[in-house]
Amino acid sequence: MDFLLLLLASGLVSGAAYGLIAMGFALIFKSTGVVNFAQGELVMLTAYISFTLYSTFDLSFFPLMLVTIPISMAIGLVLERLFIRPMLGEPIFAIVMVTVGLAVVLRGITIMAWGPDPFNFNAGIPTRVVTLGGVPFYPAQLYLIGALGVLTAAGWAFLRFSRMGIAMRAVAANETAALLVGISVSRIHAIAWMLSAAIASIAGVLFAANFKLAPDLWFQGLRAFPAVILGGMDSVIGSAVAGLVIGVIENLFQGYVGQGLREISGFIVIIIVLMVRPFGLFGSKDIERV
Amino acid sequence: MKALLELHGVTKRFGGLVAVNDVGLSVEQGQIYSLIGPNGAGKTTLFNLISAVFAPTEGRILFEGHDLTRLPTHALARLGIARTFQNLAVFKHETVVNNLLVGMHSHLQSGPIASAFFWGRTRREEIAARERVEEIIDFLEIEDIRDHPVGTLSYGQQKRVELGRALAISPKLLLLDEMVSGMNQEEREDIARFILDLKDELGMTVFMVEHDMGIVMDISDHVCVMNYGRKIAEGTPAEVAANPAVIDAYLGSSRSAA
Amino acid sequence: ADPGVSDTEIKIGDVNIMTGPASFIGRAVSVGSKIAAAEINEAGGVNGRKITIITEDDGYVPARSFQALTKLIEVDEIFALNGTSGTANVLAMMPLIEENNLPTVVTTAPNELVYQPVRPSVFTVGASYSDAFYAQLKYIHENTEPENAVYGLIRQDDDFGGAVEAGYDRAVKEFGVKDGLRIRFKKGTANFAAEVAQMRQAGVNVLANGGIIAGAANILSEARKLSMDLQVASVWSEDMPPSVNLSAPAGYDYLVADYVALSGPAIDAFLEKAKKYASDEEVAAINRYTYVTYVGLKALAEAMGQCGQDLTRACTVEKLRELKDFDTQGISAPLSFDNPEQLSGTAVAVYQLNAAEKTFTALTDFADY
Amino acid sequence: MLALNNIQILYDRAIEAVRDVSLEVAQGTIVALLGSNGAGKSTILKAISGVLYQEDGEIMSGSILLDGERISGAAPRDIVCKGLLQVPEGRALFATLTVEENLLMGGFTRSRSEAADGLDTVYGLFPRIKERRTQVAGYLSGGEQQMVAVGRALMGRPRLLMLDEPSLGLAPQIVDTIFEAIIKLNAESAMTVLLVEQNAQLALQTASYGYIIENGRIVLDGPAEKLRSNNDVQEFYLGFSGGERRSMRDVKHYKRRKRWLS
Amino acid sequence: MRTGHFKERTAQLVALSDSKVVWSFAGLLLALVLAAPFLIGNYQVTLLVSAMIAIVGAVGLNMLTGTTGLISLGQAGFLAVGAYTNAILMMDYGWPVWLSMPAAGVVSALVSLLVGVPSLRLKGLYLAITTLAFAFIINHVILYAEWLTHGPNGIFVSGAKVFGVDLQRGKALYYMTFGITVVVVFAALNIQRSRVGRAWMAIRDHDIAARVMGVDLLRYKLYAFMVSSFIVGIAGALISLQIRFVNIDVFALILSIEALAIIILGGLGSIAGAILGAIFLSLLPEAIRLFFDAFADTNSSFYTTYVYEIRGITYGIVIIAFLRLKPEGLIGLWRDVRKYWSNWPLAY
Ligand SMILES: Nc1ncnc2c1ncn2[C@@H]1O[C@H](COP(=O)(O)OP(=O)(O)OP(=O)(O)O)[C@@H](O)[C@H]1O
Ligand SMILES: Nc1ncnc2c1ncn2[C@@H]1O[C@H](COP(=O)(O)OP(=O)(O)OP(=O)(O)O)[C@@H](O)[C@H]1O
Ligand SMILES: CC(C)C[C@H](N)C(=O)O
Ligand SMILES: [Mg+2]
Ligand SMILES: [Mg+2]
Repeated sequence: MDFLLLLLASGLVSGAAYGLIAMGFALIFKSTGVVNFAQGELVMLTAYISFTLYSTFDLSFFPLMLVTIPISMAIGLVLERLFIRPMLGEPIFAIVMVTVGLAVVLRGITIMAWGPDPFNFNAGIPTRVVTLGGVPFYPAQLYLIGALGVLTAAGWAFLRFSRMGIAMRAVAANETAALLVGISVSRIHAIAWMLSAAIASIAGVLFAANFKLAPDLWFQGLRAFPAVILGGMDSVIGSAVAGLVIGVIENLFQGYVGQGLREISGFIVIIIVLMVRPFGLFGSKDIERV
Repeated sequence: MKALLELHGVTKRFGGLVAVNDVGLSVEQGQIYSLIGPNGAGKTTLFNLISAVFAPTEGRILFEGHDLTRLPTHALARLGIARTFQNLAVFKHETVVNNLLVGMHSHLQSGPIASAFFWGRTRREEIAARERVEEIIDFLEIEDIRDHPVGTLSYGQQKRVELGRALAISPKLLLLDEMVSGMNQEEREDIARFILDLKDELGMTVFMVEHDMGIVMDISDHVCVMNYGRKIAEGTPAEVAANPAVIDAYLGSSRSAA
Repeated sequence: ADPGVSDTEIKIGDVNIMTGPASFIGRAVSVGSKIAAAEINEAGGVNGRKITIITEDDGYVPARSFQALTKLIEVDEIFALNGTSGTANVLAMMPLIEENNLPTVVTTAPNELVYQPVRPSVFTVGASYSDAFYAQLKYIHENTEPENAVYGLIRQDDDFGGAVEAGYDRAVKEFGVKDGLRIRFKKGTANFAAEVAQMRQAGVNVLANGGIIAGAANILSEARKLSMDLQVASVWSEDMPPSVNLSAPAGYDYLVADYVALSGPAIDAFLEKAKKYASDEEVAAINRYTYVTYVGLKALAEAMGQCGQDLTRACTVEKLRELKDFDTQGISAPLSFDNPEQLSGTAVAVYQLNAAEKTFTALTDFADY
Repeated sequence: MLALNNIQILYDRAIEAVRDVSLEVAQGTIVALLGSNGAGKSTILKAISGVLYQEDGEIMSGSILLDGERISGAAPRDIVCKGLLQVPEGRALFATLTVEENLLMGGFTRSRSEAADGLDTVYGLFPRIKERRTQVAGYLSGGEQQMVAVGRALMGRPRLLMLDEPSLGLAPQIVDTIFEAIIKLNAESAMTVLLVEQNAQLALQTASYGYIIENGRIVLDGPAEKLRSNNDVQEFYLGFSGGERRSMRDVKHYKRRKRWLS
Repeated sequence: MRTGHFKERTAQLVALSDSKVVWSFAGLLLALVLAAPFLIGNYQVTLLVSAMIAIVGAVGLNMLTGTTGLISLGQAGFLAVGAYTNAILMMDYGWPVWLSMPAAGVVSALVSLLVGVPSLRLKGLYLAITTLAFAFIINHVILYAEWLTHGPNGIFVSGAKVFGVDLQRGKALYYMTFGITVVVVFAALNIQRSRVGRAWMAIRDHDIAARVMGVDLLRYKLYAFMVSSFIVGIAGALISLQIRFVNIDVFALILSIEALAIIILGGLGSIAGAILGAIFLSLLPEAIRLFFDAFADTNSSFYTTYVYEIRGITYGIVIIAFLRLKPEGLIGLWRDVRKYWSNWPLAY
């Protein structure tokens, strides 16, 4: 198997992980204007919950997700109700800060509930190596790429065509105006959090299946943040594509240049892209009409 | 009279849309010059070109003989060009006083280090600036809201702050974009009086975009009409009001007399 | 007398990682201190004085380690320090330790940076990471080296990784083997696909795996995906049960070196004792760091005991420096601090994992390298 | 239909914007609310729509009734569902959405087919924005935005429409169009209208009843004709002196004191 | 309202405060802080030093993020640059501390241009990401440029002496930090009330309008980066002096988020807010510890197992609860208190 192909393939895998996590971020940002600093923690928490479900009921992947996703959505809803909704109408920075506090709490709770020891969690996905076009993959890696593809398509269609999707963008654009046309802003927020939690759980489970389940999983949230920005803060598709781009670039850099330049390479590419396109690859320009 | 501001063949495209199309005009020193035209005619865009917020796609803009098209936006304040914005562009978290003081920016000198010490010249110039700002506040009769964050003021109050901020530049040319929209008759009359005072007492040149035909017809020396990016007519208020093309495109028959 | 000593009590401080992902170390450490203290106190204490352990969390952040030790010294008035957090954390506490001549037994960061230059009151239990790697590579070189051996190193880009590389460097130079590739990665990296592909590209078949816990496991799992045939050497964090659970599925019977016993009568006896003094939850947290810390506190108590009634820091430091062949009942090789580096327990054994059974067998006895 | 009883409104629990205001809008009528800058007009409309909390405003006392039902304190969405819509001051469009998406959102509480009908009506009313329908709303000219804002509210099929300065920034012709549309909707579908407007001339021609508010209090109210003939109204809101429209060139540099005697 | 307070000269209008009460309170506070080391224990003094360093850092960040509206996730990077510059100059080049500290600020300011220049066109979170990238890159440079930074090994910092007084310990450290804090705070207040500060606020609130008013956007954004990083660099130098050891782990990324937390919790854009926020967040863990020591049942096994995590969670909960009560931050609380006093006994 070709070295380059191998790097590309593994780049897509790590990129898909970035992309999935970033999509969850972007969804909340797009509809509420809030950067959710607890997104990584949400990914971690839902993955742990799925792990418990898995070890209790011994499910295979799809049934497992069938249970995990609704539970995750419920968690998203509860978090929104408990922490975000009371802040409705407050300055956006205050809400962002609440998510920072929330992150601290979720991290603590995860360690209290599951302990600091990492776990092996294959999420009911077979572990036999399969070969595609001469490149070996673990099935979980293919699931990761597949999930990104499916969610990207679904997310795009939802935001573009469904009324709820447009309403989400409307809320982000102007909250007061949204209220005035009868959009229930709190409901939109709740939906955003639920969907984002659902995506987070898919991202979390698949990440854990590929890279183990440990209480430092939350840090992947911060790692995926660049993808959100590179894609363009308000573009859900953008984060998916950007995730892949960053993943591939990082792996190529590591493969051919090496010396710990993995992260740095991603960031350097982002800075260069932003110098040319200050609103990311797919983001829309801020509208400034005077 | 000599021309203070001259536009030659100015054009601005946004993608496929030609917002301003080959416009030429000349505003003379000490004039009250009005620009009218239907919504979307390109009036605000023209202002944006004159104040160097956008660069024109084609054409030249001359102010006292300087070519403005190559200057950065911030250089214009020093040349003496000030403007207000149609859709309010105030510094909303700051007080009225601070908003006006920002208008004084190009008249002050202190850099970061001098500011940090706030001694000597910095202190003196700050005091002088503050005195000037208090005068403007008096002039616009906004004493009572002096220390309010501008974002909490009503629409009309914010418009006044914008006017005050533009005046703080002590401009030679003042561009007013729909200054009186959102004001009632009494307030419009106040503004009309301000504008006349600025012209008569300070010799300021005022270039305004308005939809309020009352004020346009009453106080302008010269009126220019745009439609679909092009200039379609100009002349004295009376000439323009009688022009059939203008009545058709803009005024509507019921108002031609107003 | 010095701070921290009363007629009935000696206060011993412990700054540790009690929160966050690395808290499995801190928890294990604090159980070790607790068991040792309970055992000593039950046997009448140190010349009649009971030992009290005061633990502070630093969350693995050096700035907080400094704050925590300040508090232990100024508010709690501890007499000595046992356990301690990661390398950078100990270093951040070092100025305070030296200034107070605080007798300190470092048990969780046996890093050259800690014992060199020598700080008079600091005593380190353990072989260095560097020696541990050297021991394993030497074992491989002498016993199981594949034909056309190409050595490769993958390590974190921090102080710990630096120590690992030192051992690797010494080994490849000394054996004159082919040094295929050295790779550094950032702490917290999860995906090692590119790195492992590079290893493969370089033809590496003896891998010094400087990843820890999930990282190490992910490296092995990638290697298995590429069907690489590898001899693997790893750090002692890889002999703890959670690490083994993560790594074993990749099927590599990797080596670890450790300066404590992993099984056998000494460990059985220790676990028996643990059940007596610690709660179930605490017993569950036990791992090799527990053993080391236990041993460390016993050694400290021994030195304090030798000072008799007039217990001072100076005396304790003096006695620690003289400590020789202190018996640890088989948990580690006997401890001696009477060397220039004040470093003990340098004798390591090499173990091999049976990935299918998840058990270790000792390949060598404790030996110095 | 709509009644405000002794409303007092505070911002930040400190700034009193509206004091003791009562007003009534009868079913099927057009009522105008006039007043100078900062008088509290927009504040009242925001209070009615239930969005004051967004700006830290609060109704301290009094009540707002719609069809006899108390709506002060209700969620904005429920108020909209009752058929009460507002064209807010300063347009407040969804800047990143296209013109058509903006309009569709106006029909958010309506069924899809109603929304589609609404689109036709609005485009019929304002052909100018039909040309721009796939354009992002934020880039429209000020007047175009105002058309979208009015159109968006109409999409919700209001029973009671509140307009906060609809003529703001519109060319005279368009102002006429909008006011004709309002009158038509009022006449044909009995849409009730509460109109805040600076163009008093137009407002008092359109409305049947008017309120004048200054410094947060209602200072004068009455049928539109009666207001039109009030001296103070003529002087300060209509720009007449002695029955003649006066030119702004001749505005005196001193001002007559308002007395508000009627 | 406080009445009877008419200004006679414009000079009074531009003064920091013209109220005798405010100045007397400030004086009293100053005296109290000056006397503190003689009234409280060494550990508490250490905490106060940390709090003051946090104040310096927060005031610096506030200029960039609060005043100019340029969100920065690079605080950890700038602190690291300041700390390392100070450490390297003192230990490897033998500079005296009174030279190495300002140099730390200057180097930080210069390095900030590396982020500032490529970010000039960026806004909001797009800028945040380049600053985050900067923090990552600094981290990388520190680890890999071993010839300069000693790589992962870190640097011990000692021997900061002026006239034979060791500035790194006890009261000397306290008073030096205090002096620097006071200077920084006053400089920040002065900048805020003059031309440069107003230009920054104008950029934050409406950059096009700011340009039309004559503000050179690029220049003032770079000023903001440089002045802010200068101050943050000094804070970094102070950290290196207090801990006496610098290492990359001292400047973990999470520090950037904590720094943002300080200024948001304090009240974005306000210097007093930054000060209050810094004090609040740096003393909160200690307050929580004292609370648990006093009230928790230390014998329950649940408590003994989870005490540390529980403290961490409490920290998060206090932040959330506080924001819920006072979304405008501590400065909002402060204004409420003032309003209450000046309006008392009337409600409004
Ligand atoms: N930045 C921009 N990008 C794209 N299109 C623009 C932009 N600015 C203006 N336009 C378009 O250019 C045309 C002219 O707009 P402009 O704002 O100049 O009109 P106007 O004459 O000021 O109208 P109004 O009287 O309604 O304010 C409009 O159709 C508008 O949609
Ligand atoms: N968000 C706010 N916070 C504090 N005060 C406010 C706020 N909004 C409005 N105010 C104050 O309330 C008063 C009434 O404002 P409002 O916007 O209702 O006036 P308006 O009658 O609509 O004026 P305009 O004709 O200028 O739009 C003003 O004095 C204003 O300063
Ligand atoms: C996690 C451990 C293997 C790292 C070690 N305790 C150190 O910091 O030196
Ligand atoms: Mg316009
Ligand atoms: Mg209003």
